[in-house]
Amino acid sequence: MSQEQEKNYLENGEGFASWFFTVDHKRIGIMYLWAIGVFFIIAAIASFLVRFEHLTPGQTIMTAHTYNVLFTLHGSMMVFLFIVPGVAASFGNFLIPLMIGAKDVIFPKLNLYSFWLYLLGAAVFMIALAAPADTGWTFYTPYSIESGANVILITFGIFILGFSSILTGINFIVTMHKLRAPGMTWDRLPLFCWAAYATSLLQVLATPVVGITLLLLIGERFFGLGFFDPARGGDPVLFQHFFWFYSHPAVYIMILPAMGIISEVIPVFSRKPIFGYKAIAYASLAIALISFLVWGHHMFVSGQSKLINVIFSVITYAVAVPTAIKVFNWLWTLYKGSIELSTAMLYSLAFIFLFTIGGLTGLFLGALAADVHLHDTYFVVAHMHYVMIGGTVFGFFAALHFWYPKMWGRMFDEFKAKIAFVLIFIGFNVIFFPQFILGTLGMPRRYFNYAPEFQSLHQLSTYGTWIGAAGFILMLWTLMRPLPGKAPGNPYRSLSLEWSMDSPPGTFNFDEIPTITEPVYNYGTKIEEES
Amino acid sequence: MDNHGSYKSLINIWILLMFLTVVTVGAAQFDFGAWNVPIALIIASVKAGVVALHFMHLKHEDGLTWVFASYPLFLLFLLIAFTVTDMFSRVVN
Amino acid sequence: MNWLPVSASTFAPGVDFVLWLVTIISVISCILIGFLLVYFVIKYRRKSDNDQTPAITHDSFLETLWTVIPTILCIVIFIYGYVFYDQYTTTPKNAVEINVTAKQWLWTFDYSNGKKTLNELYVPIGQPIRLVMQSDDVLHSFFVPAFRVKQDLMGNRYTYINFTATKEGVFDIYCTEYCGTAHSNMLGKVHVLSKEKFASWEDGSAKKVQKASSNLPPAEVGRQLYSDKGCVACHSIDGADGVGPTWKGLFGKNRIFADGTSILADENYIKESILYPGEKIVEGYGPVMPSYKGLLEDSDITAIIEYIKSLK
Amino acid sequence: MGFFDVTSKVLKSIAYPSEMVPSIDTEDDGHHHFDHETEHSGAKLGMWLFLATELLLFGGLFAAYAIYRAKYPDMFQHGSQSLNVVLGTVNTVILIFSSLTVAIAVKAIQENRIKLVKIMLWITIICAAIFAVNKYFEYSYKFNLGIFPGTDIFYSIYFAATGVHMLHVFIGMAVLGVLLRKVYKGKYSKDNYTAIEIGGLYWHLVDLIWIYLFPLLYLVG
Repeated sequence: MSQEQEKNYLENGEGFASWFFTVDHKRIGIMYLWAIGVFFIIAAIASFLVRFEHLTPGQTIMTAHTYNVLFTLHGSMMVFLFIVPGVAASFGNFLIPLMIGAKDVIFPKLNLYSFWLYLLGAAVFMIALAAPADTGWTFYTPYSIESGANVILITFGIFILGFSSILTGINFIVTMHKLRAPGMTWDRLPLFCWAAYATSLLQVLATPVVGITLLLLIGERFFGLGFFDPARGGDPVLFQHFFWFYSHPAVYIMILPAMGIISEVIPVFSRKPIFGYKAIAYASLAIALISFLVWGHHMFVSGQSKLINVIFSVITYAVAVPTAIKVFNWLWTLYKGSIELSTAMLYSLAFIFLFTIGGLTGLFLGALAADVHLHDTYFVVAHMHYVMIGGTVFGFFAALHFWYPKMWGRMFDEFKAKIAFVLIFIGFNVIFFPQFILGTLGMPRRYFNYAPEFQSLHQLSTYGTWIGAAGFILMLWTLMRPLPGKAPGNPYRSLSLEWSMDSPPGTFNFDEIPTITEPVYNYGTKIEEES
Repeated sequence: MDNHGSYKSLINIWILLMFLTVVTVGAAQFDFGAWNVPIALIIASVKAGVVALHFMHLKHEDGLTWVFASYPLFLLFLLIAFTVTDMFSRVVN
Repeated sequence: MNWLPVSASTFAPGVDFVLWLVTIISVISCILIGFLLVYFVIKYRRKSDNDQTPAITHDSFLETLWTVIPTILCIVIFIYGYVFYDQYTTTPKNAVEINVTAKQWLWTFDYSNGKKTLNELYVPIGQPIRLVMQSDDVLHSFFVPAFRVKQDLMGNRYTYINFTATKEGVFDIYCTEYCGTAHSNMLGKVHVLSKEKFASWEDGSAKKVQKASSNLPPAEVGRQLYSDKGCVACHSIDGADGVGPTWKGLFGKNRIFADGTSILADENYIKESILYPGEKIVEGYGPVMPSYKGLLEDSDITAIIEYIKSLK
Repeated sequence: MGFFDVTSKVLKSIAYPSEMVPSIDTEDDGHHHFDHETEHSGAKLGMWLFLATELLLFGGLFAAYAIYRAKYPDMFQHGSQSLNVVLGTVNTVILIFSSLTVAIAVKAIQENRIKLVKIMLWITIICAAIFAVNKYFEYSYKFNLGIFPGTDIFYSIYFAATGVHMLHVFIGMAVLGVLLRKVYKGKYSKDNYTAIEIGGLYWHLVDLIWIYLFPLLYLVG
C-alpha cells in the first residue's frame, strides 16, 4: 500500500486501459481535457474556414451549403462538445475533490460512465457528420424538420451528451454536500467549488428540458408529431421556448466555472483575500436561479407576445446586477495587492476586461427597442463571443496555465506563454470588435454572402483569426513542451488545499483527510482596520 | 438507518390511493365545465403527494432533499406559466 | 466611420437614442474598469516576494455603491427600451396594410389595390404602414436596417411590423432568420416614394414612363430583373449548382426531367418554366419554384430570356 | 494491460449491464473512501436529483399538453374520449399496486426478510409486464384504426407521453431485474440495501408520472 501511495496519479498504471477504465477523478478530468481539446481544435478550424470565406463577398473558397454546414458544425461542436462539458467536467473533476479535501468524487464509477457517455455522444455526433446538418446549432423548426441533413443522429448525439452532463452534475453536487473535509464549511469552500456547484445545479435542472425537446424533434422527423411544425398545427415558437429554457441557463453552465477559475487565480497572484467572498458565492447561486427566468430574451422578435417580451426584458436586467457585482469584486481584489503578472494572471485580467465588454453589450440586447434592430445580426455574434471566448475560453486558458504544475508535475515556459497570450488577446479583439459595428450597421448573421460595403470590416475580422490562430498554436507548443525538472508542490504559495500536496498528486490525493481551520483566501498579513 | 412505518401503514396508504383513483374516475363522469382539469389535477397531486411522502419516504428526508424535490416543480411551473402566458397574450391590438 | 445605418423611419431615432445611451454608459464603464485594472496592476505590482498586503475582505460602502449604480442604470435602460418598443408595437389608426409572404427565398408583397411585387416593397413617405406577414415554409425574418424594424415570419400565423418611413430612397431588406441554403440571397429593397410618385406607381404610369425612357438592351434589363426579382437566390450564372439549375449555358441545352422526358430549352420552354414552374421539373431538383404568373410582364420575361441567352 | 484485456473489459461491461448500475455496492473496486452512512445518504440525494431531471424531462410534454389543450379543446375532447378508460384505469391500479410492492420490498430488506423481498420484487416486475402488455393492446388497437403519432396533436401528445413513460417502465423493469438477481446472489441485507431503496425511488417516479398522465389523457375529455 505504501508503495502505491508514493506513486503519483500519472504514474499509477500505464497504457490505455489504465486510463480508460480508471475511476480516479484526476485521470477522468485529464481525459475530458484531451477530448474537449480535440473537439475545440476541430470546431476552431471550422470557424477559421468560415471566417476565411468572408474575405470577399460571394463565394471565396466554398459554396453556400458548405458554409452553412461549417457554421453549424462550429456552433454545435463548440457548445455541446467543448464549452458545456468543458471546464466543468475537466477541471471540475480534477479539482473539486482536491479542493474540498476528499479522496474522490462520491460516485467514482458513475463518473467514469459519464465520461463514456460523453464519448458515445460525441461518437454519434461525429457519425452524423456523414450528412452534416445545416440547421445552425439552434435547430429551429420547421427548417430542422425539413432539412435533408442527418438531424436525427446529431440531435440524438446531443441527447446522450446531455445525460453525461446530468450525471456529472449530480455527482458533483452530492460530492460537495457529502464529502467536504472536516472544517470545510460552506463559507470556507473555494469559489471554484461554489461556481461548480451552481453549474451542476443548472446542468441537472436545465438539461432534461433540452433532452425532451430534441427527442420531440426526432419524433417530428420520424412520425411528424407536429408540436413544432406550423403545417401540422404546431408552433415553432414553442420549440424556441423549450430550446432556450435550456440554452440560456447553458450560457451560465459555460461561464460560471470560468468565473470560479479566475476567483482562484486572482487572489493567489495578488496575495490578497478575494474581495467580497460571500457576494461572489451568493452571486453564483443567484445567477444559477435567475438564469432560468430570462430565456425569452432570445426571442424578442420571434413572434413571442409583447407582454412576455416586457417581462423577460425586466428579469434580464435583474440578472445583470449580480454579474456586475462580481466584476467589481475581482477588480477590488487587486487593490493594494502584490500583483504578479503570471500567464494565468494575464488571462484572468483579460477575462475581467473582455467579460465586461461582453456583459455591457448584453445591455444593448436586453433593451427591447435596441434588440429589435440588433437581433440576429453580427452584434449578437460579437457579444456572444466576448462572453464565450473572452470569458469562458480565457478562463479556461487561465486554468490550463494555473494548474499546469499540479496536473503534470512540470513547469512551462512563462515567457513564450505570455507572447502567446498577447497574440491571442490581440487576435481575439481584432476578430470580434469589428463585428459589433457590422451588427449595428445591420449585417445579419449566418450570411454566406454580404454587401460590398461590409467588406473592409469582414476582412479585418478575418485577419484577426490569423493572429489568434498563431497565438493558439504558440500556446499549445509551449504547453506541450514543459521545462525540465519537477514542479514544486506549491509554486505560487497558494493557500488552497490542492496546493498542499505534491505535484502531481498521489492517486488517493490525501494520505489522511485534512481538517480545515482557516478561510481559504487567508492572504494578507498586514491587518488593517476594516470599514 | 431509516426504518419507517409498518407494513400495515403501507397497505393503508395503498388503500387510500385506490380510493383516490376511484374518486378520479368517478369525478370524470360528471362535467364540471372549466373545473374538470383543476379537479383532476388536484386529486392527482394529492395522490402524488401521498406516494412521495410515504412510499418514497420524503416525510423522513432532510431539508436538502425537500429542496431538490420541490425545485423542479417550481421550474416546471415556470416553463408552463411562461409558455402558456405567451401563447394567450399574443392578441394584437 | 459611421456605426449606424441611415435613419429612415419614425422608430429609428428612438432605437438610436437607446443605442447611444447604452454606448455611452458602456464606454464610460469600460474605461473606468480598464483604467483601474491597469492602474492597480502597475501601482501594486509585486516588488518583493515578501510584500505585505492588507486583508481587505469587504467594504460596505463600495459594495453598496456598485450594487446600486448598476441597478439604477439597468432600470433606466429598460425603461427607454420599453418606451420606444411600445410605440413601435402600437399600430397607428390610419395605417395602410400590406401583406407580406416569405418563401424560400423570396419576398412577395400584396397591396390593397391588387398590385403584387416581388422583393420590392413600395411605400409612400410619411404614411404609417402595417405589414401583415406570413411564411409559406420555414421561419424567415423581415429586417430593414434603415427602419430599425425586424420581425420573424412563420407558417400558420400572422406577425406584424409597423413603420412610417421618413426619408425617400431605396433601402435594403434582409432575411435575418436562417432559412436554408440561399438564406443570404433572400434580399429585397424598400422603395420609399414621395406621395406623388407613389400615386403614379400605384396607377401603373410610373412603370411605363420608366420603361419608355429606358433604352437598355433587353439582356441588360434581364440582368437587372435577375437580381431584383429574386432569381439570384436559386439560380447561379456562373455554372455553380444551387437550389435550382444554373442559367449558364442553359439556352439551347437538352433538359432531362424528373419523369424521364426531355426537351430542348428554347424560349417557350423558359417562359413556361417561369410561369408554370411545376410543369417540368429538371432531374435532381425539387418542385420548389413559385410561379411568376402576374408578377412579370411579357416584356420582362423576354428580357430574362435574352439575358439567359447571353450566358454562354 | 494489452489490447486483449481492454477488449474483454469492454465486452464484459456490455455483456453484464448490471455492472453499469452506479457503484453503490460495498464490494466495490477497493476505491472505497467514505463511510457507509455517507454512501447511503449520498446515493439517495443523487437519486432525488436524478428524479428531478426525470420530472423536467416530462415537463416539456406537460407544457406542450397545457398549450395545445387550451388551443384545441375540441381535438382534445374527441381524442380523450376515444381512449380506453377501462384499460387506463386497470393500468393505474396495477402501477399503484406495484408501487406498494416496491415499498414493501424496501421495508422488508431493512428487516432482512429476503424471501419477502424476492416475492415483492417479482410481483413488481410482473405488474410492470402486465402494464406493458396492456399498453401494447392499446397501441395496436389505435394502429388498427389508423391512428398513429402525428394523426393530430392530441394523439402525438398521447403517444409521445405514454411512449416516453413506457420507456421508463422498461428501464424500471431492467433496474428491478438487476436488483432481483443480486438479491438472489445474496448481495443485500439490512446493512446494505441502498441499491434497492434508490431503485424503488425510481419505480415510484414511474408511478408518479402515470398518476398525472392518466387523468390528463384519459379522463378530462
